[in-house]
Amino acid sequence: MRRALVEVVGTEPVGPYTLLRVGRGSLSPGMPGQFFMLEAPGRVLPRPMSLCLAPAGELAFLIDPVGPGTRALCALAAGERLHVLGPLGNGFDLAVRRPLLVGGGIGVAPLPYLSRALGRPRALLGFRSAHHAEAAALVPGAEVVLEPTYVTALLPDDPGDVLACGPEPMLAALRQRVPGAQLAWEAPMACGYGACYGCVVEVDGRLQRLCVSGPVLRAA
Amino acid sequence: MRRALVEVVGTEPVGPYTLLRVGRGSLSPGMPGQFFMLEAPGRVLPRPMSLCLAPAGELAFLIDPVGPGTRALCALAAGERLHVLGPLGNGFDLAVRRPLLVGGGIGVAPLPYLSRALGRPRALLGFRSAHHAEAAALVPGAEVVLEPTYVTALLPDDPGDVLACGPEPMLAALRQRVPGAQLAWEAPMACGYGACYGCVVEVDGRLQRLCVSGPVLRAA
Amino acid sequence: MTVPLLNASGCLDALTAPDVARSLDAFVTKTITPLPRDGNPPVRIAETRAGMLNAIGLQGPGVDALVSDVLPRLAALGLHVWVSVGGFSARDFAGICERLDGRDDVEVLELNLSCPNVEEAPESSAEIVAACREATRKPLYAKLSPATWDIAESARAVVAAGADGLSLVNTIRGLALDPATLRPRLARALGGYSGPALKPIALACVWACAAAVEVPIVGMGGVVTGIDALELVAAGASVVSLGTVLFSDPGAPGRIRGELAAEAAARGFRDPADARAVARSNREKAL
Amino acid sequence: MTVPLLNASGCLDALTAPDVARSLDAFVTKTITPLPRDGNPPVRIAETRAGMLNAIGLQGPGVDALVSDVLPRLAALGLHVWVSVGGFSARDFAGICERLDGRDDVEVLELNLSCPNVEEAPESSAEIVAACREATRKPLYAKLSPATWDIAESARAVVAAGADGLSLVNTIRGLALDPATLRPRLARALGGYSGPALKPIALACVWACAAAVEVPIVGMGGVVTGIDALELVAAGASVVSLGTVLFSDPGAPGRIRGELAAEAAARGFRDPADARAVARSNREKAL
Ligand SMILES: Cc1cc2nc3c(=O)[nH]c(=O)nc-3n(C[C@H](O)[C@H](O)[C@H](O)COP(=O)(O)OP(=O)(O)OC[C@H]3O[C@@H](n4cnc5c(N)ncnc54)[C@H](O)[C@@H]3O)c2cc1C
Ligand SMILES: Cc1cc2nc3c(=O)[nH]c(=O)nc-3n(C[C@H](O)[C@H](O)[C@H](O)COP(=O)(O)OP(=O)(O)OC[C@H]3O[C@@H](n4cnc5c(N)ncnc54)[C@H](O)[C@@H]3O)c2cc1C
Ligand SMILES: Cc1cc2nc3c(=O)[nH]c(=O)nc-3n(C[C@H](O)[C@H](O)[C@H](O)COP(=O)(O)O)c2cc1C
Ligand SMILES: Cc1cc2nc3c(=O)[nH]c(=O)nc-3n(C[C@H](O)[C@H](O)[C@H](O)COP(=O)(O)O)c2cc1C
Ligand code: FES
Ligand code: FES
Repeated sequence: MRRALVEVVGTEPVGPYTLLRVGRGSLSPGMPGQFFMLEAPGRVLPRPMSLCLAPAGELAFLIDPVGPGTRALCALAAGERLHVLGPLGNGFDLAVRRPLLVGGGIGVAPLPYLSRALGRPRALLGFRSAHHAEAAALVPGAEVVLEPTYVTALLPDDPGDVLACGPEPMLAALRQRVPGAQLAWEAPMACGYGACYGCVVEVDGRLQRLCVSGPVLRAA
Repeated sequence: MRRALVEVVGTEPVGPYTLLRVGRGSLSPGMPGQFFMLEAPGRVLPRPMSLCLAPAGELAFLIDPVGPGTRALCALAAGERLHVLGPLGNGFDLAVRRPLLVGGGIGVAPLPYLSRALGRPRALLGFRSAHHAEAAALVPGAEVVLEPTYVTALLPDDPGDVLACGPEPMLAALRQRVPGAQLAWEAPMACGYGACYGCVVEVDGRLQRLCVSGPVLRAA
Repeated sequence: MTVPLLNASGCLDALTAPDVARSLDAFVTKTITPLPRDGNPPVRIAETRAGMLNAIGLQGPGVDALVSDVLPRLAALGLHVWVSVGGFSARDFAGICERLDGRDDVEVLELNLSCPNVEEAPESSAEIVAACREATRKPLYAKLSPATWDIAESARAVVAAGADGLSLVNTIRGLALDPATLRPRLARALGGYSGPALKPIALACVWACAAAVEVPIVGMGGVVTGIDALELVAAGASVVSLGTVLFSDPGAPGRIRGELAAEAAARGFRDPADARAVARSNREKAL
Repeated sequence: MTVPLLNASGCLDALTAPDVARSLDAFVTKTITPLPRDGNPPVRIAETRAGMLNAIGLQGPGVDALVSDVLPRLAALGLHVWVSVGGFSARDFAGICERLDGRDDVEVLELNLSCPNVEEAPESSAEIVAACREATRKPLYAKLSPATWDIAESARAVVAAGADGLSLVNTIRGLALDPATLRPRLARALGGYSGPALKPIALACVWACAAAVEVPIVGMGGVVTGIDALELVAAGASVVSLGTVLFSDPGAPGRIRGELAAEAAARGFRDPADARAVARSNREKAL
C-alpha cells in the first residue's frame, strides 16, 4: 500500500461511464480485482475504484457517476492532480484452469485488466442498455446481454472457474449457482485499508472487513 | 437591495490588489461609499466590498486578497458567475462644498467612484509600498505618500470636507483632527442588511449595526 | 397543508428587511429579554469551513420597547409574529410570556432555552416551561440545544411541562482561532456554531425527538436548499426555519419554497408535508 | 518536549497498517469491551458535506482476545500502546482496567465514556472513573462527549474522580438521509459525526476544559493539517489525535508532524508545544 499524488492524463467517455487515466507515479498496478482509494475533489473521504486497465506508465479507472464523489472524479481534467492509495485488498486468484469472466453494469470495471492477465478468456457481460454496453468494448471478445435478460441466463451448465463482478443480485445468484466462484463485492468504504471497520459484510456468518478479507471472496 | 447572479467580465491586477469587473445585471451601482455583498466561491458567507468603479453596464470592485474569501474572489475568471447583493448601507453625503478625499491602503477602494461623483477633487492617499500605491492610478490626480509617512501628515490645516476610507488607526486619527469628516468604516459582516447583528460598532456610546447605520459615519 | 417556512430567531430583522420577512409564513423575532441588552463586544461573528460562529449575546431593546415600538411596526407590515423569549431565570421567561399573553399581534411564543452565548438560568428547561405555561395560553415552543446527551429526554420533559411544540435546534458552542495569531476570532472566544456543518446534528435531534413526543417540530440547522428542508421534514419536522442561509441569500425563502415543492413532487409526494410519513416509517424500520 | 501525535480510537488498526501505527507516538486501540462484539449491521458509514457519520458500534474481539492475541502482536510491532476501554456498566469498565493493570505492554487506559453508538452505562462518568481508579494504577484518560451543555463541569467531575487526563472529543450524534429516498443512510439511522465539521466544537471543548482543570488534554476532532493541530494546542491540548483524516491519508502522521513544526516555527515558537502558552494568555484575555 502506497499513496502518491498523481496527474490526470485524460478522461474518456465510455457509454455513461468515464475512463479516468492517471500517471502511475510510484504506484504498482497490483493484481486484477484489487482496488485503489481515489481522492475525490472537494469530498472528505476517498472513493474505492477497481483498477480497470494498466497502460504503460498509467492506471485507468472506469467510473460510474452515481453521486457527488464519482461525479467529481469524472469531472477531473488532464493536468489536475489527485492522491491515490493502493493497490488494496485481495484480488482474483489467477491460478484457474477454465476462467469465465462475468460482469454486470459498472461491475465490468475490473474485467479489462483481469481479461488481459488471463489471456482473454470468455466473458459474459450484462448491461441495462446499449449505451451502458459500450463499456463491453474494453473486454476483448465479450458477449453481451441487455436487460430484461440477465447475464446468468447465458451461463453454461458447467461454467468452469467463474470470476465475477457486478451488482449484488447478480453476485448472489452466482453464489448460489457456482460454488467456488470468485466474486468481487462492494461496500461503502471510508479507508480501504482496515482502519475504520465501516465496510463489513457477512462472511461465514461473521461481519468481516471487505477491504481486508476481500473485495474478492469465494462463493462457499 | 437586490440580489442578482452576475457574470465576471474580467479581472485586472492593480499592484497587489485585483480589480474584479462584473456585469451589472439588474443591480444599481448606488451611491459612492455604499457596498455590495459578493458571494465568495466555496465559502459559507458573502464578503462586503465597496463599489470602486461603475463602468457602463458593469460594477467593479478592488479587492485585497487577505484571506480565503477575498482570495477566492480574486481567483474568479471571466465567464464565471456569482451572486451579488446590493447596494447596501449609507454612502457618502455628496452635498459638500470643499471635498478632500483621504484613503489608506485598500481603503482606496470606494474613492475612484467617489472622485468621479464629486468632479475629481483633491485626494491624498497613503500606502505601505510603491507596489500598493499602483492603486492610486484609479483616483484622478491623487497625491501619494508611502510609509513611514502617514497620509495625515499631508492634511492641510483647514482640510475642508474630508471623505475618507482606510485602516482603523487612520480613521481614528481623522476623527480626532477633523470633526464632521465622513469616515467609511469596516467590520466583519455576515449579512450586510441588518439581519445578523454581527457588524456592530460603537456609535455615540451604543453598539449599532455598521451595515445599517454606516458604513459611512460622521466624526462627531 | 404544506410546510411553512420561518426565519430562525436572530437571523432576520423584519424592520430592516420587510420584504424578506413577508416572504416567510411567519416572522420570528430575535430573542427578547426583560431589559435592553447591548450584547457582547465585537468581533461577534466568524466563518468556519462549513459554518459560522456567532456570539451576539442577545442584543435587543428589551420587552418594553418590543411591546411599545417593535410589535406595532411588525403588525403594520402584516406579518404573523412569533416572539422568541429569553431571560436569566424562570421568572424572566414567565414575565415576558405574561406580558405578551393578551396580545393579538403575537401568535406563538418560542422559549429560547438554549442560547450558548449568555449565562444559563438556574432552573431546568422543564421548570421554565412550566412557569411560562402558568403565565400564558399562547402556544409555547421550546427551543432546545443539541448539546445534550439525550435530547429525546429533554423533549419529553418540556412537553410534559406544557410545551405545545419544539424548535430544534439552537447552535452548539464552537471556537475558531485566527490561524496567524492563534487567538480566538471572537472577542468572547466561544460562540454558537450554525450553518451547513450543523445539519447532520439537527437532523439527528429532530429524528430523536419526533420518535419521543407527538408535538409539532420546527426544524432548523444548516438548511441551504429545498432538499435540506425536505430532509428535515422526512426526519420529523412540520415547519422549517432558515437561519444562516438568510445571510448569504435573502431570497432564500422563495427559492427554498420552490425547490421544496419541486423536490417533493420529484419523489412522488403531492405535498412536501407528506414526507413526514417517510419519517415515521423510517423510524420503525431503523429501531 | 513536543506535541505527540496519536491515532483517535477506532480510526486505525495497527495490525492491518503497522507502518501507519509506527509513524505515531503511541497507538490507541479501538475501544475494547468485556465480550466480543459484532457491532452494528452495515451500512455503518456515510459521508456528509464536511464530515462523516459512523455507527460501527464497538465491533471487537473482547478483552480476552485482546490480552491473548492482540497485545502481544502490538508489542511485537514495538508500539507504545494505549487501550481504549468500553463497557455497559462501571463494573465492565473496572473489570477491563483490573485485567490490564499489571501489563507492561499497556501504557495508558482511555475510558470511552462517550460512544454515541451503543447503550449508555447506568452510572455517571464520574462513577465509572472512580471504579476504574480503584482497579488500576495506570494513567486513566477520560474520553468525553461534546454533547453536553457544560463540558467543563464533566471535566471537573472526572478529574475529581481520579482521571489523570482528558481525551476530547468523541463524535456527536448525527443523521444523514439519502437525498433520493429520504431514508437514513446508516442502517441504525443515527451515527457519530466526525471530521472537519467537528473542529470548532472540539476546539471549544478543549478550550473550556483547559480553563477548568489542570490535567493534560488529548485533543481531537477534524484535524487535517498541521495548523489544525497547532490550533488544538493553542486551545489547550498537549497531545493531538488523528481520526477521520487517517481514512483519506494514512501518511497523515508524518505530514502533520512536519506541518506542525513548520507552522509553529513560522509563528516564532521554538517548539509546537509552546503554543499552549498562547492558550493560557488568550483565555485570560477572553474571560
Ligand atoms: C472495492 C470497490 C471497488 C469499486 N470499484 C468501482 C469502479 O471501478 N468503478 C465505479 O464506478 N465504482 C466502483 N465502486 C463503487 C464506488 O466506490 C461508489 O460508487 C462510490 O464510492 C460512490 O460515491 P459517490 O460519492 O459518487 O456516491 P454516494 O453518494 O456515496 O453514493 C451514491 C449511491 O451509491 C451507493 N453506494 C455508495 N457507495 C457504494 C459502494 N461502495 N457500493 C455500492 N453502492 C454504493 C449509495 O448508497 C448511493 O445510493 C467500487 C467500490 C468498492 C468497494
Ligand atoms: C462595508 C465594507 C466594505 C469593504 N470594502 C472592501 C473593498 O472594497 N475591498 C476589499 O478588499 N475589502 C473590503 N472590505 C473588507 C473585506 O470585506 C474583508 O477583507 C473580507 O471580508 C475578508 O474576508 P477573507 O475571507 O478574505 O478574510 P478573513 O479570513 O475573513 O479575514 C482575514 C483577515 O482580515 C480581517 N478581517 C476580516 N473581515 C474584516 C473586515 N470586514 N474588516 C477588517 N478586517 C477584517 C480578519 O480579522 C483577518 O485578520 C470591506 C469591508 C466592509 C465591512
Ligand atoms: C447570528 C445569529 C444569531 C442568533 N440569534 C439567536 C437568538 O437570538 N435566539 C435564538 O433562539 N437563536 C438564535 N440563533 C440560532 C438560530 O435561530 C438557529 O437556531 C441556528 O442558527 C441554526 O440554524 P442555521 O444553521 O440555519 O443558522 C442565532 C443564530 C445566528 C447565526
Ligand atoms: C469510524 C470511527 C470509529 C470510531 N470508533 C471509536 C471507538 O471505538 N472508540 C472511541 O473512543 N472513539 C471512536 N471514534 C471517535 C474518534 O476516536 C474521534 O473521537 C472522533 O472521530 C473525532 O476525531 P476526528 O474528527 O479526527 O475523526 C470513532 C470514529 C470513527 C470515525
Ligand atoms: S474501508 Fe475502512 S475498514 Fe474497510
Ligand atoms: S452584517 Fe449582519 S447586521 Fe450588519
